[in-house]
Amino acid sequence: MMPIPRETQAQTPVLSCTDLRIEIGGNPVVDGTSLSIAAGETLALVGESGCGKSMTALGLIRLLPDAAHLSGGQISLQGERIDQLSERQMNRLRGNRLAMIFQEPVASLDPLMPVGRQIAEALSRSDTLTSAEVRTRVLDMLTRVGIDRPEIRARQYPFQLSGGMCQRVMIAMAMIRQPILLIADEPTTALDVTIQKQILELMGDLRRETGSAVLLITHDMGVVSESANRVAVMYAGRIVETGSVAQVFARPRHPYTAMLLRTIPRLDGPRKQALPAIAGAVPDIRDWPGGCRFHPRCPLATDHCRAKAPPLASVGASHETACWHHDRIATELT
Amino acid sequence: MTGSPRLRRWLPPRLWIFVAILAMMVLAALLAPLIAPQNPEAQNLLGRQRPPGTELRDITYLLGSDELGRDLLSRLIYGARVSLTVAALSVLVSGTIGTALGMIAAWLGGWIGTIIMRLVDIVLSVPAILLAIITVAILGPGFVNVIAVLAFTRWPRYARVAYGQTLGLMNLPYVRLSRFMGASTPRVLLRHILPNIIGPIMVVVTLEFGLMVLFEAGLSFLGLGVQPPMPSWGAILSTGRNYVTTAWWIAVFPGLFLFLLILSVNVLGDHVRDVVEGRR
Amino acid sequence: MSTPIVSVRELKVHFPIRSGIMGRVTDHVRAVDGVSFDLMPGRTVAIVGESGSGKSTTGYAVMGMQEPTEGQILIDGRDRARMSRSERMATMRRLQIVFQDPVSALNPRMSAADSIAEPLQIHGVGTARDRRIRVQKLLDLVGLPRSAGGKLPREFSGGQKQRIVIARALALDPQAVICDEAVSALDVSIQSQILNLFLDLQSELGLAYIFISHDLSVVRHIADDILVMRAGKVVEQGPTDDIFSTARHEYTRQLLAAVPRL
Amino acid sequence: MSRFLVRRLLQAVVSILGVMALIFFLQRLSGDPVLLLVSEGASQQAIDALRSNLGFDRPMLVQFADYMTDLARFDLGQSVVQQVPVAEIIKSRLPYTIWLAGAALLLALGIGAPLGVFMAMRRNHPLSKLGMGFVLAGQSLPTFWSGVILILLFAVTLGWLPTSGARAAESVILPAFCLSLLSMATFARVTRTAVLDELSKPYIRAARAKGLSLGQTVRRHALRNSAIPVISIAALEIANLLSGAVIVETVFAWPGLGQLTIQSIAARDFPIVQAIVLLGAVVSILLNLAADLLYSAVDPRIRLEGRT
Amino acid sequence: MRLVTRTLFAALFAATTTLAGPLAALADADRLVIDLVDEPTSLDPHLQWNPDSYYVYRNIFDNLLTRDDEGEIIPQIATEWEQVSDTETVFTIRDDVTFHDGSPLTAEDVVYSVKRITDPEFGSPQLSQFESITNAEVLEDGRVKLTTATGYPALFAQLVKLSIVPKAIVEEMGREAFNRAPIGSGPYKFDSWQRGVEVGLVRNDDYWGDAGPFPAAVFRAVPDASTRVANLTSGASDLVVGMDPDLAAQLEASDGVSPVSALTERVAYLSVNRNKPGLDDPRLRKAIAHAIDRELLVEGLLGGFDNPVGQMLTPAHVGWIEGLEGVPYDPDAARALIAEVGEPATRPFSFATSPVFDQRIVQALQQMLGEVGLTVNIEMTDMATYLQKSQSPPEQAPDLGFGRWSCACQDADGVLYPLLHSSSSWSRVRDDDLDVLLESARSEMDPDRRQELYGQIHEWIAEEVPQVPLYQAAIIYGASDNLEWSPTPNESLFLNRMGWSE
Repeated sequence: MMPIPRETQAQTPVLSCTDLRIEIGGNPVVDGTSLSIAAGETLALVGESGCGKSMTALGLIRLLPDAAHLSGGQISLQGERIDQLSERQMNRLRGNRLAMIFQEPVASLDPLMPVGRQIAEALSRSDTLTSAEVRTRVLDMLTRVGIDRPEIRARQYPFQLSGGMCQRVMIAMAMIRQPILLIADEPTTALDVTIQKQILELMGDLRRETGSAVLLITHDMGVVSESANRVAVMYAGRIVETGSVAQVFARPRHPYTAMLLRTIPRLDGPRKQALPAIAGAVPDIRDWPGGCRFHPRCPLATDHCRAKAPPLASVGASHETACWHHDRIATELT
Repeated sequence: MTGSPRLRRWLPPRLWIFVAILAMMVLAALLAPLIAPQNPEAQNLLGRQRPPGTELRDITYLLGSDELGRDLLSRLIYGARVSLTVAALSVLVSGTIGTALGMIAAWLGGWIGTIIMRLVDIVLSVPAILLAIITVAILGPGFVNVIAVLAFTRWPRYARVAYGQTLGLMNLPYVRLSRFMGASTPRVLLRHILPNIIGPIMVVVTLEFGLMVLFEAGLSFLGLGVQPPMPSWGAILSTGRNYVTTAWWIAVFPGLFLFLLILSVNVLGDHVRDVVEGRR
Repeated sequence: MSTPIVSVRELKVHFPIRSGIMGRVTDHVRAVDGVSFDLMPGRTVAIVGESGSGKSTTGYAVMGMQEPTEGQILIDGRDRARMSRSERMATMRRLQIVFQDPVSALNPRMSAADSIAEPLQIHGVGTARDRRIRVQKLLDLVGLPRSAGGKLPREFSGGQKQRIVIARALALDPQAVICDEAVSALDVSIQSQILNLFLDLQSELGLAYIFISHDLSVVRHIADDILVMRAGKVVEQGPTDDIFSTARHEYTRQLLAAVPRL
Repeated sequence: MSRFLVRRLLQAVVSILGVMALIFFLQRLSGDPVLLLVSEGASQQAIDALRSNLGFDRPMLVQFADYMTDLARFDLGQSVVQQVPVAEIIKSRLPYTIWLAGAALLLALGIGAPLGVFMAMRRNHPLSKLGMGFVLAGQSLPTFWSGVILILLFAVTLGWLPTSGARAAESVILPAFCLSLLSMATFARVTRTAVLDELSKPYIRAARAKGLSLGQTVRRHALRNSAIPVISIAALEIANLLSGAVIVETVFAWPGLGQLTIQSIAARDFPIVQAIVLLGAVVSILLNLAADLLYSAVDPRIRLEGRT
Repeated sequence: MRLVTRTLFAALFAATTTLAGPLAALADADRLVIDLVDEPTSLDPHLQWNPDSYYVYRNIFDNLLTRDDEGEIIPQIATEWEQVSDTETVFTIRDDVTFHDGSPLTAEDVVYSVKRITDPEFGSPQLSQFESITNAEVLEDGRVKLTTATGYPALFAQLVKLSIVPKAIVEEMGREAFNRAPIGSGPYKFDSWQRGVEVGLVRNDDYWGDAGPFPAAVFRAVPDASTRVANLTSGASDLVVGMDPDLAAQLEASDGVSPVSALTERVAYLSVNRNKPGLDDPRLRKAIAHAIDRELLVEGLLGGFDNPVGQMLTPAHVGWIEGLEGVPYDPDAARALIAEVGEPATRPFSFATSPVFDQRIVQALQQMLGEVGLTVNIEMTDMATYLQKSQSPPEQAPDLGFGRWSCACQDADGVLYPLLHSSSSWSRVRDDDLDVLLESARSEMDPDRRQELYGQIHEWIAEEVPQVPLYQAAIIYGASDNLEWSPTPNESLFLNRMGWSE
C-alpha cells in the first residue's frame, strides 16, 4: 500500500467530478458520483460488474457508447470544466492530457495496423514532428514500457504479440504524450497473474517517473490493495465508500465493502469452509432498489435504509461512507 | 396498453405503415374472391385499354382495363394472391431445404458435407436464369413449377447461412455437451442448432421474399412465369410495359404495388436484421 | 482403500501442426504432456496454471471429450479406451462438467427446466413426470426457486445461470464433476456463493471435483490436492497445504508471489 | 494458405466438371435445336439430315465424351446456329459484359458503400434515411420495368442519353445504372453493418482515446477493417450482376453475354450455353480467389499466418 | 476499402481501353438504321432459315428469281426460263452480273448453289424447300437446267429463295470464313459484323440493277420491342421490325413515325388434335370451329391490320379459293354440339403455345372456347419445347395449339401438304383419301385442275376441322416518316426498294 504523496494533497485535483450522472435509455447507470484525483496518486474505483465503474471512466473521458449520455454533473480537469467542451476540443484533450487503456489489450489495437504506427498516431496529430523524430519517440517509448527489440516489435501486428505485450503497447500509446491523468479500465483482468504483476509494476514505475495521476478501474480487491493510494467503492451506480486504501481495508465503514472483503478467499484464511457470502445478486440497472441500494442484501438494513438513501458522509480523515449504520459495522460484520 | 412500449421497441411506429401495406396486400390476396369487383379473367375485346374510371356495360373499371379488356383492379387483387403465394412458397421450400442441408453439411462434415457445399457452389455458379429455363423446359410450365424453379435455384443461399451459423454453434459448450452426452443428431439439430440459427435464416428469408417476387416477375418477362391468363403482378407488369405511353395504367399500377410490396418487405427485413443482430 | 473414481496415467494430448501444400503433419503442439493423478471419491483435485498450460485440455480428456494421444484414463479402475460403447455411456453418467462461461453453456432458446432435464431425456431416465419432479429437486438443491424452471437463460443473472449449469451436471447423479474455471467469470460476491454451493454439494452428495482454475486463492480454499501445470507438464503436485506452505518448484513460487495480497 | 488454395482449386475443377455434365445432359433432355433451325413444313428426311449433320443423332454419352475431349484441347466447339467457333462469339461479347457489369459494380459500390459508411456513422441523420430509402426503392423495381422508364425519361423525352445499344461510351450509363440498382442497397447494407460492427469493437474506443476524431477513426481504422465482409459480398454480387445482366442487356439491347445466354438457351445452341456456364463457373471461382487474395492483402493475419 | 476501389478502377480502365474499338462512334448521317429483333445467325444464305438473317442477306445476294412488290414472280439472275417437260426447266442466266470481288457470276455458280443447298451432307436448314430438285446442270449453250423428281408447280415459288453464291470464292474461303464475310452479287456489300450488335452493309455501286439511295445500312439487334419503339421515336433508328397492333397504336401517337404494315402469306390457325379423347369426335372439333369469332379477334384485338380467313391459306397463296367462308362463328351451334358430345367434352384441354406468339390471341381464343363451355388450359413453353411437343406422335401431342404458318412460297402445297399429309411430322392427320388429294395437287401442272383439287381439300378441312383457320397475319413495321417504302407479303426488307421521302 502506497502512502499518499504529501506535497500534492493541497493542490487543485488533476481531475474531479461532482454529481456525475449517466443514463442509458432513461435508466441511470451512474447516479451522482463524485470523485477527485490528485497529481501522482492512484485512485482505484472498485466494484462488481454493472455497478457503473466503467461508465464513469468513459463518461470522464467523454467516450460513452451511443446509447449512453451524460445527464448531469460537472467534470473538471485541473480546475477547468471539460463536460461542456465540444467534440473537437475533447479530441485535443484526449491522448494529450487525458489518456486511457482498456481491459482487452489485443482487441484494443487495430488488428490491421503495425503497432508502431498505432503508437505514432497518438503523437503525430498535433505536433510538428518529422517522421524520424516520431520514430525515435515511438521506439523510445516502447523501450520504456519494457519491450525488447522495439524496432522489430514496432513493425509487428497485434496478433503477433502476446496479451501482456499488447498491454505494454497500449500503455506506450497512452503515455507517449505524458498525460496528466491515465484512466486504466481493468487493465489486467484478461492477463495471467504473473503478467498482471508486471503490468501493475510498470504502471507504478511510469506514474512515479511522470507524476501522472492514475484512475484504476478494477473489480479485484487484491489489485487495489497492491497498487492504489485511495479507493472508491461503487455499488449500483453510486459510490458507497471512499478513503485511503489503508483505512478502508483495515476498517471498512460500509457493509458492502466489509462483506466484500470477507467473502474473498484469502491465501492466509481457513480452507474448505463456507465463505461468508453476500446473499442475493447485484441488481439489474432497470430495477435498482429505492433508498440505500444495498439494503436488500444488507444484514444491517432497517426501514430507514429502505426509505432513504444515505449520503456520502465523512467518518474520518478523507474517509467517507454512505451508510446510516456505519458505526455498527465494526462490531456486527467483522 | 401495457404491450404498447414493448411493441414500440420491437416495431417502431415509423415502420407501421409498411406493416399496414403488407397486411393489406396479404388481406387482398386472401379475400380476393370476395373483394375483386370482376372476374379477373373475363375479357372484353371491345373494351380494351380503357383508362381508369371508364364505365362500360354496367362495369366500372376503377383502375382501367388491360390489353384484353379485363378489369385491371380485379386482376391486381388476384395477382397479389399469385405473387405472394409464389414468393411465400418458394421461400418456404428453398428455406427448408437449404437450412436442412446447410445444417447437415456442417454437422456431418466429411465427404457428405463437402458434397453438399460443392453442390451449393455449383448451383450458385450457374446463372439462375439458365437453370430456370432448362427446368421449365423439362418440368413443363406452370404455377407449381415456377415455385420449384425458384426453390431449386435459391436454396444454396440458406444452406450457406445455415452452414456458417451451425459451424459457429457446434463448438459452443452446450452443443458439445449435449452431443457428448449421447444426444442423437436430429435432437441436437432440432433442439439446439435450429432454434438458434432461425434468426439469421429469417434475415435471409425476408431478403429473399422480395427477391422472389422480383424473380417471378423476371420469369414472366421472359415468358416462363405462371401460365396465362393467371394474373401475377410480374406478368401484368411485363405485358403492361409495352403500353407505357398509350395505356400507362396497365404498367403503373402493378409496378407501384410491386414496388410497395418489395419496399415494405425490404424495410421490414432490414429491421428484422437489426433486431436479430442486436443493433437496436 | 477404495479405488479412485478417476485415475489418469501419463496422459498426453498432442495436436498436429500441418504445413505445406499436402498438409503433412510437421510437428505437434504438446498441449498435455505426461500428466498423472488420482481422484478419490469425495475429494477435490485442483489443476492450476496460466493460460495455455494444458489444464483445460486435461479436463476434457478426463471427461472423454478429447481423445488422448497417449496414456490411460481409468474410470473406477477400468481403462476407458477398452470400454464398449454402452459402458462408455454409463461412465458418462458418473462424470459431469461445468464450464467457465454459463452463458454459452446454456441453450438460449431452452428453458432452465428443459436444460436441466436434457441429460435425463438423452439417457431415457424416468417418465416425463419423474423428470419434472427431479428437476424441481435439483432446483432446490442448487438454491434456485422452483418457479425458475420455466424461464429462459437470459432472464437469469450470471450466478443463477451457473446454478442451472450445476443442476444440469447433477441431474444424472454423478460421482465426480469437472469444474473448468467454473467461478472465474462470476462477480466476487457471487463467486463465494457458488464456491459455498460446491462445498455443500460435496458434503451432502459426496461428490468429487476436478477443479480447474488459474486463481490460487480459490484453489487453496477448495482443493485437497493440487497439480501445478505449465506448458503441458506438471511442475509440482501434492496436498494443498504443502504446496502453499513449502512450494518446491520455482514456477509455483512465482505464481504465489504474483497473487495480489489483500 | 497455398495448401488451402490448391485444395479449393481442385474442388473447383471438380465442381466445374459437375456443372458442365449437369448442364450438358439437362439441356439435351430439353430437346435439340433442329426443329428451330429448319423451315416450317420441312420433311422428315430434311430434319433427319440436319440432325445427323449436327451430330445430335448420336448417343448422348458419345456426344458428351466428344465434347469433353474437345474441351480438354481448349476447343469450345462451334455454334450450332451461327456455325462459327464459340470462342469467337464469346470473345466478341465478353468485353461488353465486363464493361457493363464493371460499371454497374462501380456505381453500386461507389454509391452504396459510402452511403453505408455514412449510415453507420450518422444513424439518425435524415440524409442517411433518405439515402437508404433511395437504394431500397431502387432495389424494389424489376429491371425490365425501371429500364423502360429510364429509357423513356432520359433517352426519349430528355434526349440526354442513347436509347439502347453500345454505340457510344455513354450508352453504358443507363443500363449500368439500371443494373447497379440491384446491388446498391446490398452494398449499403453490408457496409453499414460491417462499419457498425467495427465501430463497436474495443480498438475503435482505444483509437478515440488517443484523440482521433470519429471521422479520423473511421477513415484510418474502421474502413479497412470492414473491408472483408464488403469484399466477400462484392464477389457474390458480381455473380448476381452477371445474372441480372440477362434482363438488363435484353432491355437495353446491350450486346453482352447476358443477352447471348437467353438467346442461346432459346435457340438450344448448346455449345454456347456450355461455354457461358463454363465461363460463369470459372469467373465465380476466380472471384472467390480474388476475394481470398484481397483478404490477405487487407488482413496481415491471413497474409502472415495463413488463417482463413 | 480504398484498395478495393483502386483495384476496381484499374480493372475498369483496362476494360475501357480495350473497348475503345467497339464503342467508337460511327456517326454517319447517310446510313439507314434498321432495328431487328436479333442479329443474323449466319450470313451464308444456305445455312439458316430465320427472318433476322433473311432480312440482311437478301440484300447481299441475288436470287435466281424474285417477286415484285405485287408478289408476281419476276426475273433476277435468270432472265427467262423455259419449261422443257413436267420435270425439267431451263433458265437463261444474266451475263452482266459480277460478285462484290469483281468476278463474274456464271451458270456454274448457279448450278453450284443449287447443288450446295440440296446436298444432305451440307445440312442446310432449307433443304426441304429444294429437295424436289434432283439435278442441276449447265447446258452447252450456257443455260442452266433444273430437274425435279416429279412435276412440281411450286418450283418457281421456291426458287425465289435460292441465293446464288460464288463457287470459286466459297470453295477457297471455306464455309466458316464465308459465313463471317459473305460475298454476293446483290445491291449491298457486306461491310462489318460486330457480334451481338450490328451488321453493316455498304452500297454496291457496281450493281447491275438499281442499288437504291442509301450509301450504307446498319441492321442492329434490339430484342425488346419497347426499346425498338423508343429507338425509333427518339430518331436512333429509321425502321424497326416486330411491332404488334398495340405498339402500332403507340407509333401512331408519336410524331415523325408511323406503323407500316402489309398482309403476309402467313396464316394463323388453331390446331385441333383429332387423336385425343373427346377431340376424336368430329362434332366437338366442329364446335370448336363454331366457337371462334375471327372478326372479333381481328377487329377487337388486332386493330384491323389482319384479315380473317375461313380456309388454311391466304389470298396471297396459289390455291386460295375466293369466296370460301369455312365454318362460321356460331356459339349456339357450338354449345349444341358440345351438349351432344356430352361427357368427353368436359375434360380440360391443353392448349400449347410459346412466348413467340401473341399471347393476347391465345388468351382470347381460350376465352372464346370457355364461353361455349369448354375448359382450356394454356401451356406456354419456350419455342424449342413447343415445337418438340407439336412434333411428338399425335397421341402425345397437345390437344390444341396455336400456330402461324408461312412456307415463304405463297403456294398451297407449302401449307397444306406438311400440315395434313400423313407422311409429315408436322401433321396430325392420318387419312389416305386426303393423302391422295394432297399428292395429286402437289404435282398437278394444270393450274385450273390444281385449284379444283385444293378446293376439295379446303372442304375436307371445313368438315373434319384438323385446324381452325383464323386470319391472314399482317406484318407491322415501325418506320420514320422520312422513309418511303411499301412492305410486301413475303416479309422481305429490300433496301434498294426503299427511299427517303422529299
